[in-house]
Amino acid sequence: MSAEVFLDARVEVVLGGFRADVALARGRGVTALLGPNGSGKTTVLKALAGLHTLTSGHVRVAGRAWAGDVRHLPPEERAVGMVLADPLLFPHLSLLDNVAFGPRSRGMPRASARARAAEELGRVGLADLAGRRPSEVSQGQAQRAALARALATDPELLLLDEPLSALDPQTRSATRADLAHRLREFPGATVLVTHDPLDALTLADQLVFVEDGRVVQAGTPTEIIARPRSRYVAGVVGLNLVHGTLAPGTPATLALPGGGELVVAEVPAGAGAGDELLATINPAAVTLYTAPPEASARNLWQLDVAAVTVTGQRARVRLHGIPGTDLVAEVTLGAVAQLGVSPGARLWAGVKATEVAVYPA
Amino acid sequence: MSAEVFLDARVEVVLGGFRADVALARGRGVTALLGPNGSGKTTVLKALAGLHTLTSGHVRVAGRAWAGDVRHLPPEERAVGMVLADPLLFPHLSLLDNVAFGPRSRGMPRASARARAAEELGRVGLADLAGRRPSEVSQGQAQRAALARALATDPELLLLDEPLSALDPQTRSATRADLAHRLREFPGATVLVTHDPLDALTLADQLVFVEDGRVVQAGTPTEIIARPRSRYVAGVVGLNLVHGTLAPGTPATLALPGGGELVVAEVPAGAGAGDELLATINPAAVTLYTAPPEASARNLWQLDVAAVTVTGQRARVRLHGIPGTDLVAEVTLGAVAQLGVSPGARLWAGVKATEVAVYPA
Amino acid sequence: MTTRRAVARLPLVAPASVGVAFVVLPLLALLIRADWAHLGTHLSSPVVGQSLRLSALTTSLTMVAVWGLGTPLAWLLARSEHPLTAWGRALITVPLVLPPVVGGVALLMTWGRRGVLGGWLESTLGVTLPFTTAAVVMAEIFVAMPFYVISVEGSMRGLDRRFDEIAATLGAGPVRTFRTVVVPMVLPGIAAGSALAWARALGEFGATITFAGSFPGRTQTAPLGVYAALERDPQAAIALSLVMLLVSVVVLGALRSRWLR
Amino acid sequence: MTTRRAVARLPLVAPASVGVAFVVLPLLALLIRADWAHLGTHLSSPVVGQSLRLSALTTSLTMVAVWGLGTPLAWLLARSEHPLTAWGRALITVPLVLPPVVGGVALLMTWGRRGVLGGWLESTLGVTLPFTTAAVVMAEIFVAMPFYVISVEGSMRGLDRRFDEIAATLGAGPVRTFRTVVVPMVLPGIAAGSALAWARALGEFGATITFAGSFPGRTQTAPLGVYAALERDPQAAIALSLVMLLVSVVVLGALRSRWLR
Amino acid sequence: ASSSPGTPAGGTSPGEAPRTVTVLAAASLTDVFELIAADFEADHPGVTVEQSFSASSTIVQQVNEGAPADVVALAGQSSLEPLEQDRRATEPVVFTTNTLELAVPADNPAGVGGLDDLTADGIRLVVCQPEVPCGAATQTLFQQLGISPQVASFEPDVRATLSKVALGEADVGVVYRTDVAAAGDRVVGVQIPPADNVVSSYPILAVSDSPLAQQFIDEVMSGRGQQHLAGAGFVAP
Ligand SMILES: Nc1ncnc2c1ncn2[C@@H]1O[C@H](COP(=O)(O)OP(=O)(O)OP(=O)(O)O)[C@@H](O)[C@H]1O
Ligand SMILES: Nc1ncnc2c1ncn2[C@@H]1O[C@H](COP(=O)(O)OP(=O)(O)OP(=O)(O)O)[C@@H](O)[C@H]1O
Ligand SMILES: [Mg+2]
Ligand SMILES: [Mg+2]
Repeated sequence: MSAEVFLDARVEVVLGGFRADVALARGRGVTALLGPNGSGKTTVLKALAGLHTLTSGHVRVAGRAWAGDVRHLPPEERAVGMVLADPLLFPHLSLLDNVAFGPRSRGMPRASARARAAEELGRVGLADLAGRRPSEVSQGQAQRAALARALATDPELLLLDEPLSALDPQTRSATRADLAHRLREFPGATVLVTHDPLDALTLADQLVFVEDGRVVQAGTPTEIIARPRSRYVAGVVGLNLVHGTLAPGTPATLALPGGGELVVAEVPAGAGAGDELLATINPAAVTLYTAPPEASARNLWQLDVAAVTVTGQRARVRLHGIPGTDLVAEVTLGAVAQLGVSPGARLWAGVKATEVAVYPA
Repeated sequence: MSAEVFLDARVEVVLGGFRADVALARGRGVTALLGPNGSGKTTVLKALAGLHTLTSGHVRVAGRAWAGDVRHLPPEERAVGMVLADPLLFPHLSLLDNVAFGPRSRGMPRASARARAAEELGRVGLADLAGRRPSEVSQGQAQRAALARALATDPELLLLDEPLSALDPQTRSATRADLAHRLREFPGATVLVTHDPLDALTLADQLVFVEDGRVVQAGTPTEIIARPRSRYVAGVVGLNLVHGTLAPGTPATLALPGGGELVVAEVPAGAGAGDELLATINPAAVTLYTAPPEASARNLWQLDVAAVTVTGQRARVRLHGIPGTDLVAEVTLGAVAQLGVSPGARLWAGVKATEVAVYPA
Repeated sequence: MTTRRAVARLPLVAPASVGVAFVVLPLLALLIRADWAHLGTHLSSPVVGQSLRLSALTTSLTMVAVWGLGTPLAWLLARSEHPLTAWGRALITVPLVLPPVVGGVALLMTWGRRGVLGGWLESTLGVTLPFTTAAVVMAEIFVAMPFYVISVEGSMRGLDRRFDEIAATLGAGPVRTFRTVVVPMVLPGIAAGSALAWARALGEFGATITFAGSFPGRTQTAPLGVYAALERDPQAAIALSLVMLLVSVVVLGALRSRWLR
Repeated sequence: MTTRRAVARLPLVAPASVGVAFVVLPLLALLIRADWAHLGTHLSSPVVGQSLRLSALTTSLTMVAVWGLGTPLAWLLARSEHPLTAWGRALITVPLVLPPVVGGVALLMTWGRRGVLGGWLESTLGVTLPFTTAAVVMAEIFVAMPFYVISVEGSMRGLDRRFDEIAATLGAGPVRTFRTVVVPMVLPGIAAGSALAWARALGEFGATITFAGSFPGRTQTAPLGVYAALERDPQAAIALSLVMLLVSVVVLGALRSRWLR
Repeated sequence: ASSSPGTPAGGTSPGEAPRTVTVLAAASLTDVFELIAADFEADHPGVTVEQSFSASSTIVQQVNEGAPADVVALAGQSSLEPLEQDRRATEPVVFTTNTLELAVPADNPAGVGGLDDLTADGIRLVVCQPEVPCGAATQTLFQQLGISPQVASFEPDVRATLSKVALGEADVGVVYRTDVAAAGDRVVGVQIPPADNVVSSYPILAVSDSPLAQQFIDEVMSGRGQQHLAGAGFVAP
């Protein structure tokens, strides 16, 4: 992964009432693009592919101008590969012919195109199924074939729009491994749109978060896990995020915008009263009680249960009531039954000051 | 919830190559029907509704015969209400007219039917949206309207086929609360098909598990959480399940069918060598290592990572390699990064004998 | 770039343009050659009003019959899993191919006084069908219904079966379900099928003149009027055709914009 | 219970049965009244073979033209977002309503010796179209293409746009995408549209007789043959019609079972 | 000659006096029969004449299948043959005759001046198909003359033949004299010498027992009727 800028783009696109304006300057390697529904991720990808015309901005890949002030290469003239959530394999072609479609379209003779396709199918472990129709393979296999198809044209830019989201959890996991493996070999730049933090953390070198058509945070996975800068980003990495103003005096306390406060154990070096700070709380560090406890937790609120979700023997409980923010707590299934955690219930939630991580806003 | 038998059914249905044969004898209240995909849950529900004709068996509700040897009431003559995963509201009717459809079809005059519909909509919190078309409300609201529609005919039997599965997690949680609330008021019997353990645990008095068209386990949620009797049931309640034969000697050891063994701390009173036993292991009690540890875990295997899924800051790791079974471990996201847990990796997994719960098969 | 793009699309645009031209040029020629100066005179002839009124009447009755008979038929075909259904569907398609004049002969053979059913009709009910306005309507139903049934059955087959099932659990029998759920839900398909069937009925000539004759005011519909006028007064025939075109473009256009996607 | 169920469905089954009977009875009457004893004689007349061969030839050529021109047209209509598209679509529908004889007149006014384009064609290229087999094909295209375009456009509009987009990112320009992705994916719709269009072309009479005349072996297609025979020998006409029906049931049946759902 | 739509046809119902008489006539009789019907209605107050004009063969087919008609007037004796005996209520009588004429476009671009030009090179000739009366007469004409000219098209009826000429697609067509007259200034007639010409007889007969049927036939045969026919170019038998 070289450091020189390989993908240099600023795409401004207006679609009806929506406007995206996103700049990306990246070397080779994988960039994950994350953001809430409707934030413009697909729009950016389509603009890079040439499926949307830029309102302004430019796209330059490997030093070649794909789009700019007077230039708009149609998609078929860009060295691009695209995979969407649906495999969208052409149903009338075998997997082999699906993968050979790109090379054929770019002028390769039939025999070489098919040889190339067979090679790509082999790389994603589908050599045996080359002759099958898309309807005769599983969804995971279809998605791997779609990846092979996108890569068979030797694109310089690979665009993946939630490539794993339509797969059931088991298949997703296996396909993620194949994808990771194949991406490691891919020499160009990849932009990967995803909602799944695991995709982002395991596949990408760099994360870019967009909200409402704008970039809100970008950085390596480690940077982002440690210091999410928006509610959405914090949600992706599974943390509670609180925005507050450092109050004067001790213990160090953040004044929350809605009127509450949060006692913290330490503040960033050099922070003074009145500074805007961000604080994260691990959901597992939130303790729930039916009655106010005599405990060491410095922060204690009475809150309403808004929602409960369960994975395995663990439940994530979304609580309402701290002005301006929701708090997520993670408890065992046993605790759910014992505390009577169900939407509408009123509970006490405690957080030790030492469990709050604080950094500048 | 009275104890007398209100719903008494044995439905045998043959569909192409598939055959379901399920008996239910239940009082009023909610029965959850769980099972893997294709196990016949929907088939049973449709048979109860009269949408499939019984090959043999009978359906009696509130002492009235709906189906039997010579009798097959068509659905429109059964006092039944049905809600599927899709709301399936009639798109050309307002919510009010959707809900009034049942009473009207059963002969109620228009004005009373609409009054009744307005009342039902009010009960699910949709009084304000009565005039809207289905396309103008959110999915969660549509599903609540579908519930109101099913209940507006005062059914004796309410059939819910994964009523929450098509909703996104947040909406699902809110809708689950409405459903729970409304079911508490419902005087008849409810059969609820679901894949979601939380639905089963929070909404049902009784769980019935079917696999391949047969009942494999039935009981109250507490009984089932404590002693799942099949791999699927264990999966629903988030536990690892192992089937083994008690080996002679100490420490107490289960011989696993594939050839491995599992050391346990205690065995059920009266169990002797050669007895078939079931054992559960909480995924959180499984520890992962990159190298064989010097630790107290009596059970230690070298296993391959098959799949990883993440919720919040916790990952569930599916491991391959104990003959005849997969083992799920639950670890933190930090551990995932630190141990390099990704599909294909080889790890050591340890389980303390004291963490294994054993009961007769 | 735009020109390059246009060149790339030429192999599509060129044949499509030829296709449009092929259909539109003759219509333009009709317009150009129409005797605009005397259009008023041509159209004020009583034959024009009479035959247009009769066409309006008969095609309306035809559509009522096609809706009443064809919609349940389409629904039963759409939901039937009987192996004979495919045959039923094929039989319904046949009148599409029959030369209309032969269709008229077949209708005479069925409903004429010596026809398979007509004789019985006359002896028991005293009803004779040929040469009546009813015969015109029957001829139009015969040629138009297949278009309707084939088109509507297609949309009905696309209707999610679970809607029927839900309606049944709510207490609606087959007829109520059909009336209150199926028909409202496939209205766009019904509109499309109606447009095709109505257009076919409006243009119907051969079966009508054979089965119903050409009696002004009773069986002489607009196409028969056009045919009759073509010899003596071709300009009147063209004027009448233009009116038919105008009416149908308006009717179809209104339908399309309201119902068709 | 079964009888109760049957009674409940009666209001659907009864009109549907009437509908089927209405279409099928005349066909049965044709079969009953056919002169089976002399069928061989009727069919062995050279006119029969000649006109059937000509119909086979002209409808085949028509389908080639309809495919070649109509498919790109349907695709452009399906994907166009231009406000004029709705107008284009309405114009294409018009020949459905035009009485075929008037359609023939319109074709003469366009391509005839004194037609808008025909005069120019004759003076520069020395080509005269009326009275030729080419004119038969043109008349058939004129009446049949609208059925094809309307039907195929419907299926094409149902095609997921993302397939076009994926094909473009793979390097396929508009024409290649049309050829290798769109057409193969809407083949069932193309088959259905082809069935309608072919049936219409096979039954075409009025426009053909007006634009192309009737000359055995050159412009006298099967329906024209039927019409001619009808004058002197109705039994021969019916025999020829039955052959047309048989051919079309076989062709449509084969298409239906292979392509239509 | 009209009535409100939906009135059932037929003057044959026994008991009451018939109010309508239904006449099926060959298309070439359209104008004349409308005049005759007007006279008839004037003389028979309260009686309506219903007329349908189509090809002679269609008329015969309709009557054979029992369509409710009272009077049938056909072009050409041969058209009568398929009319089943038991449909005939009276013996057919020939009420008029017609002869052939050449029709050329108003500007006569090919300069057709007579029968000789039919065989000239490059002349586009259209005739009626041999199955219909005018076509049969045309074939007889060609046989009598001993010529077999190149024909561009055998049209299904006079109307189609004439419209080819009127639109200028054909240089010449062989049609009935009366059709040339009816077409007005859109075509010009070129006479065929009486010696060469073929005479077609027009038979009329009743196909119901209605007294009005015979009365209508009488009207056609009357001096007034024959005068109308002569005015349109027909020749009394
Ligand atoms: N063709 C269009 N016309 C008008 N608005 C559009 C169009 N396509 C998308 N939008 C709007 O643009 C915004 C961004 O859409 P986009 O699909 O890029 O979001 P996204 O980030 O990919 O969301 P998701 O996570 O749901 O896929 C949305 O508000 C959407 O409604
Ligand atoms: N109409 C049918 N004809 C033949 N087989 C059918 C039919 N309907 C369902 N089946 C089969 O019956 C079995 C049970 O299907 P059913 O829909 O009842 O399963 P389910 O438990 O509801 O599954 P899921 O959780 O996926 O909804 C499946 O194997 C299915 O393929
Ligand atoms: Mg998107
Ligand atoms: Mg199911």
